[in-house]
Amino acid sequence: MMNQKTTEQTLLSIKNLSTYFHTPEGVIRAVEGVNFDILKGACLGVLGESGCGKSVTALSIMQLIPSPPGEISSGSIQFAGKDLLRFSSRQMRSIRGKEISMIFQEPMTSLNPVYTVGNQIGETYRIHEGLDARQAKEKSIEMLSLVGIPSPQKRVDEYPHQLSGGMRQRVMIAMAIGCQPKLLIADEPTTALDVTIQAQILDLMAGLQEEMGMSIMMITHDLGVIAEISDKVVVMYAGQVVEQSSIDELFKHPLHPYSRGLLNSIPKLGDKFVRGKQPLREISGQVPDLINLPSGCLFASRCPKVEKKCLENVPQLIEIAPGHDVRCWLAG
Amino acid sequence: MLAYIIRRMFQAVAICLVISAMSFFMLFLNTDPALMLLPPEAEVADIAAFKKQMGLDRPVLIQYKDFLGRVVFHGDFGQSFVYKVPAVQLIMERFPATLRLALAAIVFINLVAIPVGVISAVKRGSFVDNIFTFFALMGQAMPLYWLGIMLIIIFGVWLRWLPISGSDSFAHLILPAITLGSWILPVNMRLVRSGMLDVLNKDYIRTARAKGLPEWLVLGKHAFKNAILPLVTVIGMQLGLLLGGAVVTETVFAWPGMGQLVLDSIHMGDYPVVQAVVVVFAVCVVVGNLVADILAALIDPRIRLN
Amino acid sequence: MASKMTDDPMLQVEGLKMHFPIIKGVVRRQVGSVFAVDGVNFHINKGETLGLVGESGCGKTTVGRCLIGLYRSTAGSIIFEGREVINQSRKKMVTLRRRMQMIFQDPYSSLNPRMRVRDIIGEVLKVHGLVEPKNKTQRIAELLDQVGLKSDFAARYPHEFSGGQRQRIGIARALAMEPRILVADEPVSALDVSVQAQVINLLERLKQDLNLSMLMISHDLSVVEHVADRIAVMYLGKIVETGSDRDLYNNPHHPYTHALLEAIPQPRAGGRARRQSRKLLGGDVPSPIDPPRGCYFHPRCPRVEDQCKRDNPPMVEVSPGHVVSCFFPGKK
Amino acid sequence: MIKPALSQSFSISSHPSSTIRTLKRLWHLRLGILGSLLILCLVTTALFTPWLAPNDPYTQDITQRLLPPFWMEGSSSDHFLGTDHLGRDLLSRIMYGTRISLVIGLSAVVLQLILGVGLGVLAGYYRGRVDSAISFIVNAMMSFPFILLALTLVSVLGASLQNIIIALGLTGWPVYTRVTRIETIKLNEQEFILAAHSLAYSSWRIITRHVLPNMLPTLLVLSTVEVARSIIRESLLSFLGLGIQPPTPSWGVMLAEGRDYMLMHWWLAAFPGLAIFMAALGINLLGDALRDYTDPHLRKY
Repeated sequence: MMNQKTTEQTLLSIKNLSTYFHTPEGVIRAVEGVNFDILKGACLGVLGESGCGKSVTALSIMQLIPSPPGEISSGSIQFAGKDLLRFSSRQMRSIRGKEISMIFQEPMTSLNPVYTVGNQIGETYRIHEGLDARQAKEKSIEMLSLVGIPSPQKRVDEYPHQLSGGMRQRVMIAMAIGCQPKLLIADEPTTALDVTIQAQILDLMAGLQEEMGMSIMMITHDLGVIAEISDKVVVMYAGQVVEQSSIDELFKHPLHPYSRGLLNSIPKLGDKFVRGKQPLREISGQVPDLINLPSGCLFASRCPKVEKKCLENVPQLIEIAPGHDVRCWLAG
Repeated sequence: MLAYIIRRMFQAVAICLVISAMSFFMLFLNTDPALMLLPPEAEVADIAAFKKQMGLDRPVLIQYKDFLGRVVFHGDFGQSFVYKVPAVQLIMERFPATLRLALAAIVFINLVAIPVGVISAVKRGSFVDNIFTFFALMGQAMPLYWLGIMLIIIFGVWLRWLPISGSDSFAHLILPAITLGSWILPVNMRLVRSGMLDVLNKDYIRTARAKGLPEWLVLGKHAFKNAILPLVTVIGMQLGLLLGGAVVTETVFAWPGMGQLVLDSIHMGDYPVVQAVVVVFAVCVVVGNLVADILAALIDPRIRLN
Repeated sequence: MASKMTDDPMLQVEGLKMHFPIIKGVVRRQVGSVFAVDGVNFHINKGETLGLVGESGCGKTTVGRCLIGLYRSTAGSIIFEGREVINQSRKKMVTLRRRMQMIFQDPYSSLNPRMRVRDIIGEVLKVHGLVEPKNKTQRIAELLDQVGLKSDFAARYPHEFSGGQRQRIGIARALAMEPRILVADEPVSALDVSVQAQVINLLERLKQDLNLSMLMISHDLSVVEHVADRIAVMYLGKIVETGSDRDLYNNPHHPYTHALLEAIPQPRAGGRARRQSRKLLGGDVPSPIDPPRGCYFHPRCPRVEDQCKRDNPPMVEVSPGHVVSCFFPGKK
Repeated sequence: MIKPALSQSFSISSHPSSTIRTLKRLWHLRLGILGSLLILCLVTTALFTPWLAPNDPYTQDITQRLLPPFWMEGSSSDHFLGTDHLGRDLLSRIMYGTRISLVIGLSAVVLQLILGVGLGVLAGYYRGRVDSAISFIVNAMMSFPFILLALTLVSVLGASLQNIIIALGLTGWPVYTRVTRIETIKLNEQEFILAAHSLAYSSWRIITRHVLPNMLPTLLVLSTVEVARSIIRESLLSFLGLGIQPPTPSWGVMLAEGRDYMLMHWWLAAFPGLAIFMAALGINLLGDALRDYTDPHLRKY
């Protein structure tokens, strides 16, 4: 059991969260029994491929799941000691953008093309802090310079299409951190950006995190990005958490065959000069259909070490080593 | 922005020219206005004399050049063959009433289409949405002149609520405007609906919600302005269609616009009048489009600043 | 592997330029150009893979499309198998370029959704009369087998396949032309991480088995480095550095290559420390419409001197086969 | 149609719940079925009118003029929907009118398709000056009142069935051009078209095998709706006296004749109009159902 101290440090605690989508083809079990905590001031990486449920988890926290057809069918989301899932929509609105903020993958489309940057950043202040238009604009300029946008007085009156992709993502960040949120959820914030710009944005986020003491939930499919920014990592596969550990532990001792497969399947810079060129180790097959999930372990059909019990029984997420949880019959 | 508008104006003028040329040459396809206008027993010599008098015996291209020169520099379309007065005068006496009807219809259309379309989109799949959609389908299937007649029968003859002809008061405007508007209304309603649905799926709407904005701000500020864009660009185009529709509506409601005059002129091959009508319409259409373009540019900075 | 390569250029590109006109204003006249590709030289030897790497908008895709003949290049020469393929009649160009085929980025849009797999591949065979009609079915089965698909997939439509499988179909279509060079334009970037390895390995295997040459275009230096024998780095329409994979990784001479290598996040433990210690490349890529004077890279370059702002840097051969376009190559 | 990745089907949008969705599907299905039934009636009537119609549409009988429909006082059992001012049977005339409307609606659409799709593909595929020129004409024609153009054309060519079809065809094609052009441009950005170019397929092959088949659903929906529109337009021309000429039983002609009697004998105008309305509604309902079915974006919900 958790001791008193860790509970105090926990900012967000997700317990047994399941989010389903009811479609004509059947029920999509996008997120199934997900548990994890985000500590105060820490960065949690959520790693997974498209369709693994990482974004749906984030949207569930924000309660931005389109409903219908989406539905948070069970679980609890404790944020600063209160269950967000019991909040009214009005209470939730006062949380969004103020206590918990979110930035998205596509900075191109995530900003409204017909309003100025200043208008869109200032809006947060007008809504959550009751500032008037002039004060909001001043604050916006302040935020723009904080996120490293040159000549913010000029940029504040520009429209999104006049900015580069990296600039837009900075604007998104300025918008998100304006009210000093306790948690910033970043859903693939650098995927649409070039590597040199990605490096800038990651540095910016890490810097802001330190300065403001906020927590970050970093959602990405990129193992490199997660290595650079997060303290702890949660690996998701087909709607479930399959592995959870500190970041270095994951790279040194990956325990779940999926995590291991993922690590081995990507080319790593310089590896071929150290070990000689070898073919990449593929993960065979595909992600299971979330509507007709197989019984037993969801990774069984792709697992190189699959055994009979994997096909029959669902493994649970268990702590194998201190702070290292795995959902696998064969681990440990 | 300025270059954009200037370019649009050039295009507008070009469109006017093309339309005037189209209307001019179409009349020469195979009619001979002289034969139409003179009594059937007219002698060949009479016909020739008439042609000479009206300038119809010269080559077509020369006639067009003259026509263009007169129109552009003097606003002169020539004398009506039938009424023997300048065609422009005939048109200008009646045009304001037609324009009034068309503008009334535009106001009616969009006052109804925008809220209905927005509600339909926001409540997609609901009972209200289905009802609106069904009415839109019905509206599109309804010939407008028939609707006019039915409205006259129901509200004018049976219920006696509204006047059925003339243009003396605001009440006179109601039935014709509804009749004329019902034709375009479903189109615009569906345009607003689909525009709104489209926008509601955009990432920036998710961003707005993630900021904690109340739903009325999300819809009213972030969605609406984007959703309305496609509508703004078609309203200009619709002015032309409505002017055409007005001609028909007027004949049903005896509205004192150019309706009957236009139909009679076409019937009788009174082509100075037809040409004048066509060009006046073209100018309206072009001005309408220009206004729509400017409106669109004002709403959308991507047009304005590029 | 290296023994199979001969120094016999299969493809020789000299001074390739592709300028797209910008048409604007009241009278629609050309007011400028997008200098998408602005003087590019490279060659590919028989059996060799050249990696072309660069960030979005650097012109790498345009280079590929010029090679294939999708764009009519503004200037330069492309010599393929000893013959000039630019400025030929359409008919001649078709025959000359037949043995240079492209693999596209997006497996979801690169296959005609209304055609069955057998028609997608069969059409190629039919149009170019590559097999006797009676042998068509067999040839299709062969091609599918080559890319690791079952021959009974031939009767299916593209939407019945996963992204990885669709990419295989695209590769089979290219192979139907019996190419000598494959131009692979971001062949894995639209795929899930766990599937990328499958496609990369397939391309490598095909290259070996069929003794193909390959131009691998990608924004992902890790992928490029894994597959390529030599690498060319592009920035703003120009190649700034070309060299063997080893030279480029161990001994990058151009400051941009250097920054690129630094910026790529590594999927290894200790990522945070690495991020904090690296030097960042500031700013954004300038617009290819109005590239800076002198060296295109100078506004972002940490080594910038006055000369860089004035003159175009020359191509310097720092070691055999390792060419850099910089006034101060190698200086850290 | 294609579901690239699960995450994409999770896009933010308010999907209806399962019950409402089922109801909506049924609703649309029902409307589609209603539309199909209406069209079935229309086609059956058109094909078998001579055997179905109770009376000859041209036979006049002054003694039986202006009879009301069957439920009203003074109606005759021979004339189900009453008679017109010349004593002709209204129902029979409406039934014969079906043929004219359908023939004109379908032929006009075929003509529009040939002209409009051809020009649209040219504009979208070749772009450049060809596109500018075609788009310019389309814009000019689309912003100009159709009625004036069609009326003038008919008055110039002379009012006959054939000329009405020509007039409707010549004025109706710009919609197709606009839609086809945009679709072609969208398709041209797809990589499979690029692939076709890189495989050195001829333009003819690319257009006929790769571009056109991929816009068939759109064209099908559009054409359906345009049949309805053409029927309404024909009736309008006839109503204004420049279309089908009396005594031929066109719905528009009947409406025009009925209008003079609308104050006392409303059914003379009401029933032909109702016929147009039902025909157009049926076709539109079917078109709407087709759109929902073919539009992958809508079908997802």
